[in-house]
Amino acid sequence: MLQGIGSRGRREIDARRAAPATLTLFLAPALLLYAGFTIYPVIRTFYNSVQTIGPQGQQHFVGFANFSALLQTDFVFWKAVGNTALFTIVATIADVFGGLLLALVLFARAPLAPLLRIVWFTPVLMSYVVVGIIWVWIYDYDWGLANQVLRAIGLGAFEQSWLGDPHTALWSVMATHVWKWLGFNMIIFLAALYALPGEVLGAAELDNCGWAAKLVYIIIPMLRPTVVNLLVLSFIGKMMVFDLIWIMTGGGPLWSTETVSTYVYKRAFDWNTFDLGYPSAVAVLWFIIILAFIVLMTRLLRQHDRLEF
Amino acid sequence: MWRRTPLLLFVLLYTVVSGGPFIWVAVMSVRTTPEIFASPYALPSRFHWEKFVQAWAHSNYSTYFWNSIIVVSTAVVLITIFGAMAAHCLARYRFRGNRPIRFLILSGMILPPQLLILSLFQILLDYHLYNTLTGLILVYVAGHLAMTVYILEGFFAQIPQDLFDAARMDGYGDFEIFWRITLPVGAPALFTTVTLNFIVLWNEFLYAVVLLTEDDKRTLPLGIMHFMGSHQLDVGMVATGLMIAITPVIVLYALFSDTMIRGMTAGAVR
Amino acid sequence: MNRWFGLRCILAVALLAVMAAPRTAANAEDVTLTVWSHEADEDAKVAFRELAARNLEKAHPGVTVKITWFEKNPLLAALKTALPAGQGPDVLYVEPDWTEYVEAGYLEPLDNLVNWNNIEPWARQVWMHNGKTYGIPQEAYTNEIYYNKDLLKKLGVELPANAQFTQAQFLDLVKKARAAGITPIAQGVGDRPFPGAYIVGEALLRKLGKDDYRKLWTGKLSFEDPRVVEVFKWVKELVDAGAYPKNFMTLKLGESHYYFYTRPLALMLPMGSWYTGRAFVPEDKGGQPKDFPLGIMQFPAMDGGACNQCKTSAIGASFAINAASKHKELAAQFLDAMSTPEMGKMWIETIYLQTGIKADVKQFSGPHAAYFTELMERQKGTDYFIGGPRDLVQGQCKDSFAQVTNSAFPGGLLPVDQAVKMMNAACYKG
Amino acid sequence: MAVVAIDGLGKRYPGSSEPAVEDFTLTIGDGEFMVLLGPSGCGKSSVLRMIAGLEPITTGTIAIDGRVVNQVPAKERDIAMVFQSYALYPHMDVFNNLAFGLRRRSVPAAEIDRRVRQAADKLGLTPYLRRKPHALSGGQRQRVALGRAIVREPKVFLFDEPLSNLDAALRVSTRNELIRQQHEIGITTIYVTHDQVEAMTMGHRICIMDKGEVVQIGAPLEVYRSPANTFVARFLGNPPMNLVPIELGQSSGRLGNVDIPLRSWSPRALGHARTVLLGIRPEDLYETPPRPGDDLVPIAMQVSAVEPLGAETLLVLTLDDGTTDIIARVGRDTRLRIGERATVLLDTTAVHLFDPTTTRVIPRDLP
Repeated sequence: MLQGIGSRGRREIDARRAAPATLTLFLAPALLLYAGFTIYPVIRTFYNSVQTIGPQGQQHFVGFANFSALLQTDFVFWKAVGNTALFTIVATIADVFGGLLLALVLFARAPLAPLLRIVWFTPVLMSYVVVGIIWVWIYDYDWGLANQVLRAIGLGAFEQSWLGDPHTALWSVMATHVWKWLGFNMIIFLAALYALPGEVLGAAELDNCGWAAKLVYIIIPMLRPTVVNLLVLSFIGKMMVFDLIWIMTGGGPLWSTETVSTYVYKRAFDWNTFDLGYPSAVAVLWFIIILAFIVLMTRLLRQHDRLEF
Repeated sequence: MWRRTPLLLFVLLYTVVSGGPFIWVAVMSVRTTPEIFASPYALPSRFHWEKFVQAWAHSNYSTYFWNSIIVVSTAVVLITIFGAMAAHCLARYRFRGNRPIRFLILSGMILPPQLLILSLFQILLDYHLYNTLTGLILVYVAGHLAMTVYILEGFFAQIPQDLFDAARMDGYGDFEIFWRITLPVGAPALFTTVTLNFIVLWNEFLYAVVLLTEDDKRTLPLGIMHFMGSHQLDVGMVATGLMIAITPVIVLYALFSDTMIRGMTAGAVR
Repeated sequence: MNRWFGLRCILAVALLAVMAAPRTAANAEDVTLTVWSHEADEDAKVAFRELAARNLEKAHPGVTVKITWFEKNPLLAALKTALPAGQGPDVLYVEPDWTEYVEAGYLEPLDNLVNWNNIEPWARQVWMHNGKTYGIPQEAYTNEIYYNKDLLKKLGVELPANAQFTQAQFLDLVKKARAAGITPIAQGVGDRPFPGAYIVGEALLRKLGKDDYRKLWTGKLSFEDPRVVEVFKWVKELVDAGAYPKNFMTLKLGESHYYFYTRPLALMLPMGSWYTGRAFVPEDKGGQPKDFPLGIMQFPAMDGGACNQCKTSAIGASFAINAASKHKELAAQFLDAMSTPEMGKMWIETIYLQTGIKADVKQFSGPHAAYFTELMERQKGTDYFIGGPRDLVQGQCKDSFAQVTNSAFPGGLLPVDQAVKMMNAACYKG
Repeated sequence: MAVVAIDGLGKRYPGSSEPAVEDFTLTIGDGEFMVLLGPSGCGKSSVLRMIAGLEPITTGTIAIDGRVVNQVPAKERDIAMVFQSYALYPHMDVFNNLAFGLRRRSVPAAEIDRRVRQAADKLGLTPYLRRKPHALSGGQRQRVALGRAIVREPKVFLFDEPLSNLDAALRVSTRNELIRQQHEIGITTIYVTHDQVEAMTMGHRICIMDKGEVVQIGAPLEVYRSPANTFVARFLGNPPMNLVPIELGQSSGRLGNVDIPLRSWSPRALGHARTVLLGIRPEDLYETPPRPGDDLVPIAMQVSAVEPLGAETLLVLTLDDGTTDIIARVGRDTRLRIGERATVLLDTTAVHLFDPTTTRVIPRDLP
């Protein structure tokens, strides 16, 4: 697998090639761990997905029965797919561009920027468990901060049972998730902004370029790689959203916040069954959907934007 | 000056929104649960510092804390080194198998961990690593390698080839180049992954609960769960536990955020 | 790096060093019996089980009983991964609706292992599957409606002698309370898949009678049965009359207790009689105020109800032995140590809750004696249905029970016909 | 100190049909400053990287001091290279950038210190030894890159367009600095550039490359004066040599309506060609006769542009056919204006002739 082209001597001379032994040494620790603790479990999961696993681990091959049940009759799964897609797309965009906005505010020499950099980052440091609890209180109908503020500023008509109403629950959880991760994106963007060559911004100044124009024509294009990569990271993070939803709504009300991850967990641990086959099938199908999506995206974008923090 | 008013308003508003909940938790950590329930947003009438002592002494918090330090720091160090090695190799060398290996590692990013845990558990048993900190560390490392390799590989690929050529001509071999060029020049990306991995692992819960069953081996997030019972939600103690868990992270961040940002930018390759 | 960098590093290391105090090393023992138990947060139950453990250790030198305390969800996650791999503790906490553990063969039949003379036969019955008993019941409870006597008086309503309102009276009571600005029923489903179903569940039991009630939850009776629809319609009237608080969907179990007895106060709280686990703790731990006028009433009688004296009684916390355990005999002795009459008495006296252990409660005394007396009073003439709906429903039906019957329907999100249709789709197999 | 002998060197990248370098043969003498000159993509950098040991060699050999180094890894060739991007280690200060290459070669610490300080002193870098590269100006970075090569005291210096990232003024001063340094140290140097001024001013010899092949090797002025083909003719010199097709007559060629005598070429040299390319450098066209003599031919043309450069003025003149432009470099005090008709004098002794099909020069064969 690690064969280079040509003789041993040639390889040492080529700056972009290395001896198989060198490559192996570089890759081995990561690959071994990865093989043992990720690939192997994945294979077991794929294998599980075509089985029904009964009492004491007796397995029955069921072929694609799990999958056809999933595709044909499991309305919760499809609801979960829809919710996850909505959550992923909206929250990712809000997260990345919100983070950019915050970074720009700090970059524009807002007062107390060093302090704000810490304060604005605190949500990132809190665990989901605590964030979840706090925000359930904030969204509480009676004494939650959200409704109290609305009432205080005379918008009492807009008060909501934020997490209790299927129309607002997903959006409310989404807002909390974005709130938690904005600070992270902000820091990455801030570093990228500071890394921008000063001359470029200076030149724009000379061209009598306004802030908005500078942003649209200079800063954003130069931050493109950072934007793209934060979008990817964010996308993957949101796609697997679990903890926060599990704590805040448990997927309810009426499956309006059910995501694929919560559904998998529910089917694996919360149903009266030890059958791992079905939840494995859910996970496998989901994996395939995402993989197809990502391959499609790469085909569409076809560019080599890579990380530059 | 008036032009800046909207900016200042925004800054003020977002500061309240982002820092408010943390301040709220901090305040609750020195109030008792009945006080909190009676008036959730009030300031403490009396500071109940003894709650910290109680959490620390009675609830095994010192053990949890120590375990968390061991597990998280070991895992983060291993993830960073192994991840950087693999990323360096994938970004720097052309070889057959480069793309498949990259694809293999990166596709690991999109696996839901809720499911992997079932087979992981059985595998840990096979390896006799169940209910050990070592097992948890290895699972953490494997679980976060993909994302780390992804971030680092992207960054390393941006380091100009000339730097490596120069080092090669200066007489350095592959491993020395990795150690003396890639790692220091890649520091900004390493900062990013270390921060991200540290935060995520410090709060990790699902693997910890399933893979560790002895109280003496539990980590901090499980300790906090201690106060979040099914019947009694001891809000005050949850807040206290959270403050114990979060304070070191915030202090570290406050001490180093400056260095971190400077590191991220100063080392950047132009 | 500036010149403060070194100082910062020293500060950082010092901080970690101070916080990471040295931990104590565990010593080696001859035999260690491992126990995984839920209810880590209930001091009285923790004390109860730890006492049993210490008693066993005293009786068997060289034996150590190590109880690991979990919350429920973590416990489930740990068990569901450990047991299929032939691992897990020697003794585990179980509840009767966890039938999958029995079916999968992970639990050791206890019939010849433990001393059944100390256990109530009806409670043992709950754990019987195909003639074998798999769990030893510890906690027993009945479904009750707790109410605030002062508030009831304030509304000018008198509790009937049998402590049971009729269907119409109950609806009227809800309307009166709402009109007086009092929340009628403090209930929330923020963290539990069952509290929202108390009213509708008990109403169905009384309306249908025990047999049809069982059929309903096991998929043999349609939810479109007119009696079922009638009950749903009545509950919908309650909901529309504002029976539940506005934050019903997110209110957590603990918070609903607090809502009921401290702030902002509510008229009623339907709850299992394990209500005490939360309420009878010191007030500064979130317990019920000392002089709270707590009363207990029966769930309302249904018009044309087949069994208005019926009531759900169920077994909660139970313990079982892992079939893969290497110390089954010892494990059984630990189960026995928790089930002596003395321990049964201690259970009632310290936890104020019924138990499956045979215990003499006639000489019962203590700070909450009056409460327990009233609880016993409400059991007179009762026809028990053993087990709650969640012990009976399976799979998709269980999920729909949590989402529809427990949450969306009492939360006012669904009309009767839709709720019935959704439940039928998920549960009815006929 | 070394002789670098390159013999029949070839390079073909996988997946590419055209070879990047083909049959490249060149010997660089001990202490010689050799410039590889050519447009981008001509293969000069590939040659340099093959010498450095950063690229495998497809065919041919490279020998340093008689030892074939084809299979010797870069780190053992004892060659230092200055990169176009400088490739300074961004995380090390200037001192460590300079010392990095020595540490690996187990030079004693005191010796490292001495050599680094000496080099820094020579290059005026002493005040910046503790600075990181990002805090240096472009010129300073360039000098660090140079210093890094100098302290190594290697057998061979390689330069890969080291001045192309500098602004014009700095480029001139750094160029002079480089010439001085190389002269002092006297290490064999191979210098790659696409800038003909650098090539002309710096190299002892220039090797001009085009499309992977050597076109001409020689001392700068020699190459300038007698280009081997039209490519060299146009590549060297600014503005480049004028190339005009002319009809051949009897020992003369017709340019517009003027006969240019071609006495230095025998009919045999011109062969059967009817048309050849006449090459004349702009500085060989005069407004006023520089000397008496009959070898200046007047040509009358339309002035279509005047570009005063200060020291001199460039005239763009158009032949009467209306399509052919000829550039002349005349004195700064010319009074010619656009649209006027001017007569310039062509120095027939400075004329080159090229074969239009092969582009090769047609050498003079008569005295």
